[in-house]
Amino acid sequence: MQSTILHISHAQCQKGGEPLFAPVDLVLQPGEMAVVAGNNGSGKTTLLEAVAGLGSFCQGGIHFAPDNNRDSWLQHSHYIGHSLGNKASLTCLENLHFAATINGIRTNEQQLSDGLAQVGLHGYEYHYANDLSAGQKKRLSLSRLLLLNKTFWLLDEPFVNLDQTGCDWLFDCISKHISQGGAALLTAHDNKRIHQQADHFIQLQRP
Amino acid sequence: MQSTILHISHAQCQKGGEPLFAPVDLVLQPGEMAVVAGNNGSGKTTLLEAVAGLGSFCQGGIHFAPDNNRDSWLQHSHYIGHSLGNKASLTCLENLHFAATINGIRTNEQQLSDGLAQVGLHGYEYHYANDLSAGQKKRLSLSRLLLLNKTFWLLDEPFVNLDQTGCDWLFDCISKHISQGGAALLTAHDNKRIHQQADHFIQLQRP
Amino acid sequence: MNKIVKFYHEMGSPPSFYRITGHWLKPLLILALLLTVYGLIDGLFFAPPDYQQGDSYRIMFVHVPAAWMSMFIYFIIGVSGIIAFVWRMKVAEAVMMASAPIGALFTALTLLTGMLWGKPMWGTYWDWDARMTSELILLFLYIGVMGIYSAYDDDPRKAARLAALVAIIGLINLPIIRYSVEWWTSIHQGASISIMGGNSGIKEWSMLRPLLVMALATKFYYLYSMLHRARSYLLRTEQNKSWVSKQFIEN
Amino acid sequence: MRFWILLQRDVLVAWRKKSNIYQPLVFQLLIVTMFPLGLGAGAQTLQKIAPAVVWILALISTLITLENIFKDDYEDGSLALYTLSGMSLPVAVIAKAAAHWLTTGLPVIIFAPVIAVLLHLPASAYGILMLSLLIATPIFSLLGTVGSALIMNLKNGGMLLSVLIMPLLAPVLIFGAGAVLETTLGNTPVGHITLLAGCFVLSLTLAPLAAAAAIKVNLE
Amino acid sequence: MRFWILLQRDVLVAWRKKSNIYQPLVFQLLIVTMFPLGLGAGAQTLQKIAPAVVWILALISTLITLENIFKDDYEDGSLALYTLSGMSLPVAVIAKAAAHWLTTGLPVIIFAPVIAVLLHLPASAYGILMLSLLIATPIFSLLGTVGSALIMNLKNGGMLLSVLIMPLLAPVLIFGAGAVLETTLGNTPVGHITLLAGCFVLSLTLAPLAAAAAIKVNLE
Ligand code: HEM
Ligand SMILES: Nc1ncnc2c1ncn2[C@@H]1O[C@H](COP(=O)(O)OP(=O)(O)OP(=O)(O)O)[C@@H](O)[C@H]1O
Ligand SMILES: Nc1ncnc2c1ncn2[C@@H]1O[C@H](COP(=O)(O)OP(=O)(O)OP(=O)(O)O)[C@@H](O)[C@H]1O
Ligand SMILES: [Mg+2]
Ligand SMILES: [Mg+2]
Repeated sequence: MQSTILHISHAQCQKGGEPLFAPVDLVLQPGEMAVVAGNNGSGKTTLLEAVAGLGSFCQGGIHFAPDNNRDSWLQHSHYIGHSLGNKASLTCLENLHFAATINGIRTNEQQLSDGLAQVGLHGYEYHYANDLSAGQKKRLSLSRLLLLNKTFWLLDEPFVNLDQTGCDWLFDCISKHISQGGAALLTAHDNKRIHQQADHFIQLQRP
Repeated sequence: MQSTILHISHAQCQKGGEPLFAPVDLVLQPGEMAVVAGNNGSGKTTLLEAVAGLGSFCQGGIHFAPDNNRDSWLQHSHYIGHSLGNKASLTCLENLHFAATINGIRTNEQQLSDGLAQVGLHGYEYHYANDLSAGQKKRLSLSRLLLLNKTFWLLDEPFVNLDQTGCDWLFDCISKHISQGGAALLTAHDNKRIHQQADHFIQLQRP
Repeated sequence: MNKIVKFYHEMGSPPSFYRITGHWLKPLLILALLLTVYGLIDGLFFAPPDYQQGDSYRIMFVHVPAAWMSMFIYFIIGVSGIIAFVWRMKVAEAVMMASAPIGALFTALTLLTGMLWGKPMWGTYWDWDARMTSELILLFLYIGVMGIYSAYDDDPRKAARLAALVAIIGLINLPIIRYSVEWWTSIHQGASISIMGGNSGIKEWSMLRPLLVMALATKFYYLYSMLHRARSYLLRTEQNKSWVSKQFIEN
Repeated sequence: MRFWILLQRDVLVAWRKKSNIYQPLVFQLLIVTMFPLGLGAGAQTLQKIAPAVVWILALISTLITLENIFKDDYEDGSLALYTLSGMSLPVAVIAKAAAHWLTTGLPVIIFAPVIAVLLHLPASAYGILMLSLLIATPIFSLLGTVGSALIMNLKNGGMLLSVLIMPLLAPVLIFGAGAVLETTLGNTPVGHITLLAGCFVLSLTLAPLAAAAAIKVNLE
Repeated sequence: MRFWILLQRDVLVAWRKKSNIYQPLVFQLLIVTMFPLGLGAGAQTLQKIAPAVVWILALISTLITLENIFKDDYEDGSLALYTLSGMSLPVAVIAKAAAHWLTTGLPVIIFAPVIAVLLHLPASAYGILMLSLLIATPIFSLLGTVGSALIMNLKNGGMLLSVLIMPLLAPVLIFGAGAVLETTLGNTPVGHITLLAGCFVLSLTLAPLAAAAAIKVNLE
């Protein structure tokens, strides 16, 4: 993993013409975790999407060191939002295979099966994503994180729909990623533990 | 509220031809709350949908005292599942108005606004449901509960996507409903508090 | 030269565009009205009847200027679309979206008057000749631009950018349509449409005069209506900028 | 009351996206334009095929809107709201069909003369064209609810739906286009119109029951 | 590699729902059978309109599948997967268009002779019918990606899409149906085919750029 650094400087997003939150600043380095908090509707999702590259800022913006290159940022980050990015009519294995290949990673079936087993989807390799339960769908999308080996994880409510073991696993997984020099920017209403672990804590406030 | 009683006797649901969980028994009376727990994919959603009337049992079934009449059960129950039942292109007010009227309840605009204000959607009366954040959408669907005045609440992961205040409010709201002679059957991975409060606790197990 | 550059820059910024064009509205409207009244009276009462078509040709004084405008305005939309898309100029967006309904209106008017004219001339309201068909497709292009804009009404900036994209695509496509349709009918049809054989038919000054006056009148009307719409478009999309609130305090 | 609120909601939803209402018309216009483009022929041939084309267009442009009658409601969960409200299902189906007709059938009827002019349909046939469409479009909507209910939980059911209900619609098309054709030929269309009316009565009584049954099965 | 995996995935998704592939054909078949029903006419008229009808059917049946090229991906979030993977957007667009062509255009071409027989198209025109469809269906798919990218986050964009791309398709239709028509009349179709090929080259170069621009704007 490379030493890219994410600078969010004085950034604001808007919806329907009005800024959602007071300007946000953050410098996120590999090895750090940042949590974005705020009430429902305070703009967490909007902010995360803009950082990921799926939206835009109305004020300020983001900057990636060393070179402010969008492509290299895309190569180092992975976003999992409210819509999970699974194709309903593909099997779990096929979904994961696609995600890996489109990100330029060659895998064999064994690696993919292992990836699924890690998120508790052992035995579901040939199930269609459509036939999974809510929590299993979430697990399938989270399995991408481990395989893709990106530095920056942008996770919008990753704990939602996971059961107790699932939450614990994800928590450990994120901690391990951070300790290995990864970085994460996430939101989580339902997991106070991760709020305490965060190196940076961004509370979105009314502008 | 009437003294209907829900009997679930030796019930099993299936997906893809195989029973999902060991037979379940439950007698739920007004004034009681039951929590269904289980790992991701253990069949909680499937069970709740079958109880609500959106699915079927492969073994055993449900029975409503005093008269085993589907219509009277429908009149006394309300289900909120993973898909929330909001029409994206209607405003919050219109969504709530529709839900009330289709359930045979006459309301005026003031009552509807109050209903929205109770779930923290004051000021969003004329916003389209589509333009709400994930938590706000959840709140909109929860606002139906208060207005419809049904005895049995069937809630699938109602705490998901709600912020801290939202969770507290919903917790109080359910407690109050129970203490006033209502009944609730729900699932909640993310709220251990409500597990402790439950009168009945159903742990779904492999068959 | 400096003045022109300055003017250009001023027209590019919404507040000064709003301020400057505010002075133009009234004269434009008056000119348009006067010319229309004159053109219509001249065309309907003073121009001599056509030796072939009698009086029914007088519909030409509406039809032909409207037809010219329908194409002219699409050109404007395409050009401002390019400016809006490449340089993200708000004023260009405003001009583009303000022009679209007017252009669609003129296109519809052309079609309508053409149809009304076609009945006495060819005994049918509609025939699939090259001009008519390409005019109809032009109407679709207008509807496309307006449709995509109104579909994204919750985000005007995005809507305008997408509409600009559609307008640009249409601009590239317009000559292709024109050519292909012309070529298509010229194979299988011919005689029945030679009536519309270009300006060569109108030689008399007393016939040409009202036509030119009406052409001028429609231009002025377009300018008036477009500026009017563009101004309110800017007010709407910039409503929380300070210059807009100042505008309201002044009035 | 429940009937009205459901009807009202559906019309409102369609109205919100006005494009839903005017775009079937533009779509018709488009295909009408394509015919001469593809034909490359004069008024002669056009006039001959006009009754068939007007009718097939009305059919296609309602056909492509049928899929979503129940599908949208199923996906966003609002189908559960009215099926679990204790409301009589056939009544709900009629409300849905009525809303669908108001937002697609009616515009098609109002717009039909324009299409007829473009295709050189003789003016004498306009009246009967409108009348036959007036009887037939509600049939499309009613039968459409049956098809839509059958496919509501399929991801890509649109085509399947066409296949399911086309055979049901074939008689309607034959009688309807037949009525117009007879008129253009100078014969009386009464027979065809009567048969059309019969189809209407039949579908009004049976379609809601069939659609309700389909919904019940799909929710089981 | 990225190009291939995207293409492969899309073909696989379409293949999973085989109905996606065979139902456009059934749809065509149905409308073709409706034509004689609505016409009430003999082989004479049919033969005249055959080139136009075959072509318009091919067009309509691709038209109604265009909407979902990007919409599905947008809704389930998998669009983010490939737009944020750093893959070149125009390349992604070409992959999507290729997959769309393989799953809708190709079946239509293979099926065209059946429709042609049903409509009494002279056998001499079959070859040129297939050839013209072979050049034109990729154009539909390419232009379709532009339209689909423009409307991907609209709830009911299908109709708007038809309006947007119909003007683009008109020349294709004129040249394509024209080629077939010329052949049935005994003339050479070379001119039409050349122009069609020109349209193909033009859309292959411009459409991916336009679609990529639309996606970018939509994700802003
Ligand atoms: C719906 C039917 C019609 C449509 C859509 C239509 C469309 C047009 C258009 C687009 C033009 C501008 C051409 C150009 O400047 O390049 C035009 C011009 C003209 N039209 Fe029509 N037209 C229709 C019917 C008629 C009829 C029935 C007549 C008279 C017999 C007519 C006579 C003319 C004349 C004299 C011009 C001016 C020619 C010129 O300046 O080049 N049009 N029309
Ligand atoms: N298209 C839109 N038009 C207007 N307002 C919108 C639109 N989309 C979202 N909003 C508003 O933007 C705000 C922020 O939404 P966002 O989804 O970012 O919130 P969030 O912080 O993620 O909330 P949650 O905790 O509920 O997920 C909300 O108040 C919402 O009402
Ligand atoms: N159509 C289907 N075909 C086969 N299996 C299915 C189908 N739909 C769901 N399943 C399986 O049924 C099981 C139960 O699903 P259900 O949604 O009821 O789980 P759940 O307990 O609600 O889980 P979660 O906590 O993740 O919401 C899952 O293991 C899932 O894989
Ligand atoms: Mg959110
Ligand atoms: Mg569940």
